[in-house]
Amino acid sequence: MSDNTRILVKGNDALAMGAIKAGCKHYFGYPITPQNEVPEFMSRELPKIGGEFVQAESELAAINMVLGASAVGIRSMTSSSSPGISLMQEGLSYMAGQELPGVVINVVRCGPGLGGIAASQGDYFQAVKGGGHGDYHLIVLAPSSVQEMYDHTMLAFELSDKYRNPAMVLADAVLGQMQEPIVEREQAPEPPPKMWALDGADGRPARHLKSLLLKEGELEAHNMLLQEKYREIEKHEVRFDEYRIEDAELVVAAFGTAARIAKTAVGQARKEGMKVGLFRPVTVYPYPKKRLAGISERVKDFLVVEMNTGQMLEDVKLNVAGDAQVSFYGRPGGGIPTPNEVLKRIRKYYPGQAESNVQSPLWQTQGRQSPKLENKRGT
Amino acid sequence: MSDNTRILVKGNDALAMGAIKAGCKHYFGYPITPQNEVPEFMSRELPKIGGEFVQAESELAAINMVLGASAVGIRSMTSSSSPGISLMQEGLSYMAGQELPGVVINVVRCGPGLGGIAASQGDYFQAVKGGGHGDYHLIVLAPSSVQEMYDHTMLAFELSDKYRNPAMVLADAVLGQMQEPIVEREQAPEPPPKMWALDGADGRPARHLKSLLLKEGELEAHNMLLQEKYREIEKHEVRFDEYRIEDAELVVAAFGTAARIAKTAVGQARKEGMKVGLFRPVTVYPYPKKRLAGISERVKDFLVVEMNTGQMLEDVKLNVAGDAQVSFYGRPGGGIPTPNEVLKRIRKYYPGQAESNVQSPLWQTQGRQSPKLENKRGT
Amino acid sequence: MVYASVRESETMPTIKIDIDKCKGCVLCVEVCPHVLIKQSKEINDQGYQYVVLVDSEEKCNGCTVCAVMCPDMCIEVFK
Amino acid sequence: MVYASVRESETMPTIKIDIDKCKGCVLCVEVCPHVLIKQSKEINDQGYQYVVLVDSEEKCNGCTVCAVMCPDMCIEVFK
Amino acid sequence: MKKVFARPESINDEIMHYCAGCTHGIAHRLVAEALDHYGITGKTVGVAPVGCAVLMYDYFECDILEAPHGRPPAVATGIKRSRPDMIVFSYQGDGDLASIGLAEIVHAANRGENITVIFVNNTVYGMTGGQMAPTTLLGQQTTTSPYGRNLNTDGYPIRMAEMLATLEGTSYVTRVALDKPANVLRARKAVFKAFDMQLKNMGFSFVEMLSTCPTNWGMSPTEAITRLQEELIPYFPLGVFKEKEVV
Amino acid sequence: MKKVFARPESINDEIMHYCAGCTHGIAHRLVAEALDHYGITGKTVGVAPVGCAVLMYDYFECDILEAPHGRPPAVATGIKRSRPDMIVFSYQGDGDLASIGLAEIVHAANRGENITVIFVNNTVYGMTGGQMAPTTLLGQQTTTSPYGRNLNTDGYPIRMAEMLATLEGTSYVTRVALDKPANVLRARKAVFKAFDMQLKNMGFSFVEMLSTCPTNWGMSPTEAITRLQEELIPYFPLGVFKEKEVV
Amino acid sequence: MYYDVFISGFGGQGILLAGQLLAETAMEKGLEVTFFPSYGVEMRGGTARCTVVFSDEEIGSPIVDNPMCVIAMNQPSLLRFQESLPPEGLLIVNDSLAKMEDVKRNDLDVHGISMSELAIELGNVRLTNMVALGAYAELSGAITPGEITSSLESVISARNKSLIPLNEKAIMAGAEVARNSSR
Amino acid sequence: MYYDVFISGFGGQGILLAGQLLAETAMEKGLEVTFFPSYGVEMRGGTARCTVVFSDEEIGSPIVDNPMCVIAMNQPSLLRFQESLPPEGLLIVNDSLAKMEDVKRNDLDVHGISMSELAIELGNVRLTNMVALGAYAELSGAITPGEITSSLESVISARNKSLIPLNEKAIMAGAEVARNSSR
Ligand SMILES: Cc1ncc(C[n+]2csc(CCOP(=O)(O)OP(=O)(O)O)c2C)c(N)n1
Ligand SMILES: Cc1ncc(C[n+]2csc(CCOP(=O)(O)OP(=O)(O)O)c2C)c(N)n1
Ligand code: SF4
Ligand code: SF4
Ligand code: SF4
Ligand code: SF4
Ligand code: SF4
Ligand code: SF4
Ligand SMILES: [Mg+2]
Ligand SMILES: [Mg+2]
Repeated sequence: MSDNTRILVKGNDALAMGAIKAGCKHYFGYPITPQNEVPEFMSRELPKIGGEFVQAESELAAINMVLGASAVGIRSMTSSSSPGISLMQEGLSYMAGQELPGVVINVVRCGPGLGGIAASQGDYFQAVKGGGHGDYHLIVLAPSSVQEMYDHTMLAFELSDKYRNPAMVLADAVLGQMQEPIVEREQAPEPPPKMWALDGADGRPARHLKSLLLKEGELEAHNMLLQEKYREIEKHEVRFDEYRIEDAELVVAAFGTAARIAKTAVGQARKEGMKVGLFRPVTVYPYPKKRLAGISERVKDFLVVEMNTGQMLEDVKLNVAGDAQVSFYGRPGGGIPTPNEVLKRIRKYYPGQAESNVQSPLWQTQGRQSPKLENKRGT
Repeated sequence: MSDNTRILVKGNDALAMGAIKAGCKHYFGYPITPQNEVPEFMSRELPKIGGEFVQAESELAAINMVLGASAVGIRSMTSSSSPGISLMQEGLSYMAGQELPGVVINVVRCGPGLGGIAASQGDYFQAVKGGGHGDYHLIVLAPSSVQEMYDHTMLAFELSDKYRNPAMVLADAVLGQMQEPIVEREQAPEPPPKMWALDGADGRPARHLKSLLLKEGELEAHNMLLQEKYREIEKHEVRFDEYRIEDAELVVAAFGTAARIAKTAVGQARKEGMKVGLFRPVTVYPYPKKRLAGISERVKDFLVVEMNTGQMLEDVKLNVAGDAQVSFYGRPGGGIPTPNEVLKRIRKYYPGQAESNVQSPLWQTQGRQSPKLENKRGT
Repeated sequence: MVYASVRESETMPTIKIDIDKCKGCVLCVEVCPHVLIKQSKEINDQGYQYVVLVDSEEKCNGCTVCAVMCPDMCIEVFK
Repeated sequence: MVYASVRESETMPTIKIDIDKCKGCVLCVEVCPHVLIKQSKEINDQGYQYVVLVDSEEKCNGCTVCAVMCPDMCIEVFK
Repeated sequence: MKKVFARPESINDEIMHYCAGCTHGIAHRLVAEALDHYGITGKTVGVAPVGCAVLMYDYFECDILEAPHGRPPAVATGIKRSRPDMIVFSYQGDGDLASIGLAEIVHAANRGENITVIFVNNTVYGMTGGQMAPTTLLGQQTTTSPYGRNLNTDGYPIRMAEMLATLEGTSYVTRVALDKPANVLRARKAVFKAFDMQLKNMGFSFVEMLSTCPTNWGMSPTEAITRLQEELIPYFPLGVFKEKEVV
Repeated sequence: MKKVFARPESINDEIMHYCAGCTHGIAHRLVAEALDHYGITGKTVGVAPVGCAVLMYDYFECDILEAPHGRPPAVATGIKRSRPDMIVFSYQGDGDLASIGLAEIVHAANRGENITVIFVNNTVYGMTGGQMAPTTLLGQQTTTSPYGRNLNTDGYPIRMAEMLATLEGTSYVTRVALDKPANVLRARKAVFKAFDMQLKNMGFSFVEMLSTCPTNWGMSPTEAITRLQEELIPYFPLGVFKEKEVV
Repeated sequence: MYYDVFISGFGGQGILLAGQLLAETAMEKGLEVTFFPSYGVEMRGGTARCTVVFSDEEIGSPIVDNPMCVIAMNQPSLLRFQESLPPEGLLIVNDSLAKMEDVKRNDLDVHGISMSELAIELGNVRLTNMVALGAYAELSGAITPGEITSSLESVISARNKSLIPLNEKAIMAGAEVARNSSR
Repeated sequence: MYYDVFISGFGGQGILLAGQLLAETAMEKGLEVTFFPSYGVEMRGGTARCTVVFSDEEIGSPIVDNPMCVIAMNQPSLLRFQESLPPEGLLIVNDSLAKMEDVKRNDLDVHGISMSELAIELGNVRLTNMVALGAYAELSGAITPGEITSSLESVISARNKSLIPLNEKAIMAGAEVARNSSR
C-alpha cells in the first residue's frame, strides 16, 4: 500500500487505526454512543496483533486500567463520550498528578445529563479547564477532519509520552460518524524507554508512582514542577490553523466541526467580498494564546462559533487585545450551526450586505431568545 | 437560646448545623478527609429529628441518592472533598439537566490526584466552569468564615430550590477545620410545594424527570431554557463583599480563605498608607461580573490571590476593563499564602515602600520559579 | 384504534387485536393452541405486517396465552 | 539499629529486638510461651515503651511465635 | 362476555419503541399489572435505567425518574429513604445493573433497601447496538466479542440472582424467563410477590427476567425465544433463590 | 546458631507508620515473605489502595503504584493485561475493596484476572478516622454509626470471600485471621498459595485477612486481638471457600 | 467543481450504502469528499439520511443546509426536505413511495422516478438505492454512472461480490430512466 | 486590641484543647476569635499545633505567619517556630521537654517554664496544657487567668466536669510561675 492510497474511513474507525499505528495495542473501554465503533474496531483488530482489548465494567474502571497499563510503560488508551468522560475525572486527575501518559478520546455528544447522541462541543471547559480536581491540564487536541482524527490520535500518544501527561482527543459525534478519505501513516517508532515505568525492580531500587505527597511543601513543589511542565507544553506544542487571515477585518474563531462549518461560511463571505478569515486552534490546550493576541493587534473584530453556549469564547476573550470586540454564535444541545447561519452573523459586520434568505436557527423559529450575543469585551 | 448567643463551632459542624436549620433531614455521603465531621454530625443528629443518614457506598452513589431524594421533593445534601467531588461530575450534570435541586459541599483539599488533605482552592474551575459534561452551571457559594459555612449552606438550599438547580458550597480544609463563634439562625420556612416533584401520580397525570431529549430540537430548546435560567440567576443572585474599595488604587480580588488572608494584608497595607481594597466574590457562580467591571472603570490595578495556580484569575481578567492590569499571587498543592506574602505583592505597586522582612513563599525558598506573574491583559 | 377480526358473536370467547400497535413479531401466533392467529400481508403505519385472528370455526377458547406473550399489549381477550 | 537484650550465648536459641522500631504493642509479649518478653519503662525515639527479652534462664526455644506476631518486624530469631 | 385480558391501566396507549418481539414489552406489562393489582400506581416512582428501557417514562402511568447509567439502585435508595410511604422500583438492563452499576445494586441489596428491582437480562447491550454484557454467554458473538465471548479474556457470564441471594440483606430473589406463557405467568407472580414484599416492608426484592434482544442477537423474535430456552435457561437456571418469610 | 526468622528482604528498613499493634504490619510481612519465597520481588508491581496502607510504597522493595480509592483491581487489570509476565497484586482495605471499589473487585474476579488480591478487613475505615465500613459488625459503634450499626438503616456486614467464591472466575478464595501465631502461619500459607496460583496462570486469587484497628476500635492492641477472635471470626468464618485444582 | 447531495428515506432502503458508494466514487475520481450519515430519533428502523459533498477543493462543512440536490426516497423525506433546496435545485423523488402532487415548489428541477418499482422489476426491491444513484449521476452531471459502477467493488462486501453485476444494471437502469424523466 | 498565639507540641499534650479553651474564653469575653488546628504529616500521634487569634475587630486571616506569641511545648516546636516570631515576640517554652540553650534568638521575650514537671506535681501530666495557658495569660496580658478558668465549663465535657477544679489550679499555677519567670 503506497502512502498515497486514500481510503474512505469513518471518523471513529480512523481514531482506532491511528491508535494502532501509534503502537497502541491495549485498549480499555466501555460502550457508549456515538463512539462504539472504537471499541468494536479494537475488539476485532487488537487480538490479531497480539494486543488486548478489555471491555471494562465502566468508564471508571476503564480509565484506571489505562492508568495501570501506563504505569508499567505500555501505550494504552480509552475512548468514550460525554457522560462516560465525566466518570473519568477522578482518574484523569490522578494520572496528571502521577505524571502518567495515556490517551483518552471524547467523542462529545450533547448534554447536560443523558442529553442526546448528537454532536456537541459542550465539553470544552471540562477538557481544557480541568473537569477533575486540582491544578492540572490535559493536552487536548481538537481534530476537524477524519484525517485529523487519525493523525491527532497518533500525536496524542506522542505528546502524552513526551510530557508524561494524559492527552485527550476532543472530537464530536459529527467527526466520529462522518467518512472522509484519509491517508494512512507510517507506523510510529517505538517510544524511548520509560525510565520511570514500574517494569520491575530487578537490578534497580524499587520505584513508585503516586500523587500523594504528604511532607510539608512537597505537594506544592510538585505542583510547581507540573506548572513548569505546562509552561513547556505551552511553549512548544501550540498548534493552530488559519484561513485567509492575512487581510481579514473580521476573524472567525472556531475549533473542530464548528471550524469546518465556519470555513464554508468564510469562503462564501470572501466570495461576496467580505474580508473575513478563520482562526482554528488545533491544540485547545495548550491554547494558541500568543498567536491570537498577535492577530488581535491588527484585527479588532472576532466572531466565535461553537456548538455550545460559549466556552472557547472565554479563551478567545482572555487572549485578544483589550480593545478587540468578540461576539459569539453558538448552538447547544445538539444543534449544529449551519454555514448560512454563520454567514448571517458575518454579514452583521457588513451592514451594506443584503440579508440572506437562510433558514433561522432553531431557537429563533421556536420563538426563543438566542444566547445573548456577548457585548464587546470590557465595556 | 437567644439569637445573640455565640457558640464556638468548627466549620464542618457549622455546615451540618446550617443544613439542618435549612430543613435538610436527609444526608447521603461517603467519608473523606477533611470533611468527615459532616457525615459524623449527620449520623448523630439526623436520627434524632426523624431524618435519615445513609453512608453511601461511594460518592457516585451519594450524589445519585441526592438526585433521587430531590426528585421526590425532599431537601437533601451530600458533602465530600476534591477526589470525591470529581466522582460526582456525571451526577451533577444529570441533576442540572433534569433541573433538580440539591446541595453539594466541597471542602476542597489539595490535588491533583490523591494529593494531600491540606486546604486548596484548586477546584474552582471544576465548580464554576462545569466539571461535568455539557453546558450547565451549578450555583456556587464561597464562604470565608465559619458563620458563612453555616449561612451559605442554608442559602444553598434556598437558591437550589428556587432555581431548581444543584448548588455547591465551595469551602476548603481551613474553613472546614477552623473554629469561630457563630450565631445560629431561625429554622428556615418550609419550601413552597414542588409542583414538579415525583410525589405520586395520584389524581394527576404521571410526571417524569429526565435529561434525555431526543426529539429534533428539543434538547437545544431545553438548553436555551437553562441558559435563560442562568441569566436570571446572574441577574438576581450575585453576591460579593468589599473592603475599603472606595478610594483604592489597587484592588485585591480573592474568595474564601484566600480572601481572609488578603484582608489582613490589605488592612496592614492601609496602615502603611497604601490605598488598597479587597473585592471578594461571595457567589463565584454567578460571578459578580458587573461590579468588577464597574470597579475597573476607576481602578486599573488588580491583584488576584488564590490557593491555586490561577483559576478565578481568569474570571477577573474576563470581567475587568480592557486597560486594567491583573497580576496574580497563588500557591497550589496545599500551600497557603500568608498575609505577609500577599503584603509583599501589594508593596510592588508602591515602589517607595520598603520590602518587608517576611519569609519567602515556599517556591522561592526552594529555588523554583513562581507561577509567572501574569502580564497585563491584552499585551 | 383499529381492531381487526372482531367477531360478531357475543357469547363465544374471542380476542381483539390492536393492529396499529402490532409489530408482527408472531410470538402470539406461535403459542395459540389452535393456531388461530395469522400474519397478514398488509402492513400498518408502523410498517409491520400485523396479525389477525382467523377463527371462522370459533375455536378460540379465550385461554389468553396469545395476550400473555404479546410484548406490545395488542391483544384483548373476551370470554 | 539498636538491639536490646542480645544475649552473649552463641549456642542457645534467642531473639533480637529492634527497639527503635518497636511500638510496644506487646503482641509478642502475649504469645511467648515462656513469657520472656517484657515491656520496658524506657521510651524510644518514636515515643513508645519498647520491649526487651528477659531470659536470664535461657528459656527461649527459638519458637518464633513472638516474631510471627510482631507487626513491625522488630524481632529476629536465632536457633 | 367479559374482558378477561386487557392492557393494564398503569400503561398508557402509546406505541412502544421496542423492536418487534422484544420481551421488554412483556416485562413492562408485568410491572404495570402489579401496580394495578395493588392499586399503587398513584404512589409509585419507577426509576428508569439507561438502556433500551430508558424511554419507559413514555409508557407508564406512574411517576418515573431517569437515573444515570447503572445508578438506579442508589437513586431508588434516595427516594425510598426520603419517602418511605412511596413504592419504589428500578427497572434495569444487564449492562446497567451487572456492569457499570454493580456496586450500587450490591450495596442497595446489602443494605436491604425496601425497594423492588426488575432486572431484564438479555445477555447484550441492546441500546448501544449489541456489545458484550457481563451476562453474555461464552462463545456468544457480539460487536465487542466478535470472535465469541472468551473466558480467558472476557471472563464468565455473571449470575446476578445467585450472587445477590448470598447477601443477608436481600429478602426475595428470583429468576424467571419471558419465553412462554407459563413462564410469563410465573414471572407475573414473581413481580407481584416482589411488590408485595415492599408493601409489607420486608426489604429488598429482586426479579431477574431472562429476556430476548432479537435485533442484536440477529434473530427473528421466535428464533430469539428458542435461543432463550436452549441457551440462556441452562446457564441461568430459573427459580427462587431466596425468600424471607413474612413475619 | 542460625537466623531462623528475620525481616523479609522485600521490605526495607523504614519504621512503618502504622499504629502500635496494627496488624497491617503482619499483612505486609506475609506479602513480602511470599515475594522473597518465589524470588519475584524484581518483577512484581503492587497496587496500593487509599486507606492506611496507602503508604505501603514506602516499605516494599518491589515497584508500587498508587491507585484511586477502590480502583486497585482495575489498575491491576491494566497492568497484568499489558505485562502478563509481571506479577501483580493489589492490597486493599475493606472500605476500598468492599465499598467504593465493589464493582471493580467483582468484575476483576469475574473476568478471572490473573492477579492476587490481599484484602485487609478491619471492619472500619482506619485512615479517615473510624467511620463505618461495609464489614462493620452489627451493633458496632463507629463515628458514622454512633448508635451502633443498625441492620435496618445500615444493612449487614458484607462477607466478601463468600461472595467472590460464588463467581466462576475466581480460582482461590480464602479467609484467614491475623490474631495468633497459628493463624498468622495459616495466613502465610494462603498468601503463598495466592501468589503461586498467579505464577501458574491459574487466575484470580483472593486472601481476606481479618485484621485489627486498635486505634479506631478504641482498644489496646491486645484487646483488639481479643475482639477479632470473639466477634469477627464468628461472623466471618475462616477457611478456604474456593480452590481450583492446578491442572 | 463542488457538489453536494442529501439522500433521505427510511432504514432498510440502503440510503447509507448509496451515500457511501457515491463518496467512494468521488474519492476514486481523485476528489475531496465527505459523507455524513444522520439518524432520526428512532433507535431502530425509522429514518435514514446522509449528506455527501464532493469537490476538487478542500471541503469545509460536511453538513449542508441548502443542498444542491435532494433525493427523497419516501414521502416523509419529500415533505420535509424539498424546502431546503435553493431555487433551481435538483429534486429527485422516488415516486413509488412519494406523491408527486406533494411537490409544492415550482422553482425546482424535479424528477419523479419509480425507483422501487424499477428495482422490483430488476429483481430485488433492495436495488432501489442503486437506481437512485444512477438517476442522480444522470441528472446532476456530477459524476457518470460508469464511474459509480466501477467503485462498486470497494463498497460491496466480499460475500456479496456476486451481486455486483445486478447493482451495475440497476445503476444503469436508473440513469436510463432519468434521462427520459422530468416533472 | 489584637492578639495571636501559636501553640505547638506533640499529640496527647492537649494542644488543641488549650487552643479551644483560649478561643472560648476570648469569645465569652465578647471578642472575635479564630481557632485553627493544623496537623503534621503523621496520621496518628505526631505533632499537634494550633493558632488562636482574638481581637475586638473582625479577624482576617486565621493563619498567621509571624505570631505575637509562640508556646513551644516540646523541643521540635522550639526549634521550628522560634524563627517565626517578630522582634520582641513572646516565646514561652516548656523547658521540661525543650532545651533553653536552643533558644537562638536574643531579640525575644523568652520564658522557660517547667510545665510538664509542674503538671506532674499538680497530680497529672495531662495538666501541662493548662499550665501553659496560665503562663500565657500572665505573660501576654491578653486575657486573665481568671477569665480562662471561668470558661472551663464550656470546654470540658460533661463526664470530666469533676476535673475542673484541678484544671483551674493548673492554670493559676502556670500564671503564678510565669509571674516569676524570665529567661
Ligand atoms: C456513563 C454511561 N456509559 C455508557 C452509556 C451508554 N449506554 C447506554 S445504554 C448502555 C447499555 C445498555 O445495555 P443494558 O443495560 O443491558 O440494557 P438493554 O438496552 O440491553 O435493555 C450503555 C453502555 C451511557 N449512557 N452512560
Ligand atoms: C474518592 C475517595 N473517596 C474517599 C476517600 C477517603 N478515604 C481515604 S481512605 C478511606 C477508607 C479507608 O478504609 P479502608 O479501605 O477500610 O482501609 P483502612 O484504612 O481501614 O486500612 C476513605 C474513605 C478518598 N481518598 N477518595
Ligand atoms: S385466546 Fe387462546 S385460543 Fe384464543 S386466540 Fe388467543 S391463544 Fe388462541
Ligand atoms: S405478539 Fe403482539 S405484536 Fe407480536 S404479532 Fe402478536 S399481536 Fe402482534
Ligand atoms: S522465640 Fe519463642 S520462646 Fe523465644 S522469645 Fe520468642 S516467643 Fe518466646
Ligand atoms: S510485637 Fe513487635 S512492636 Fe509489638 S511490642 Fe513486640 S517487638 Fe514491639
Ligand atoms: S435492541 Fe434489543 S433490547 Fe433493545 S428494544 Fe430492540 S430487541 Fe429490545
Ligand atoms: S488507624 Fe487502624 S488500620 Fe490504620 S494504622 Fe492505625 S490501627 Fe492500623
Ligand atoms: Mg441488556
Ligand atoms: Mg478498613
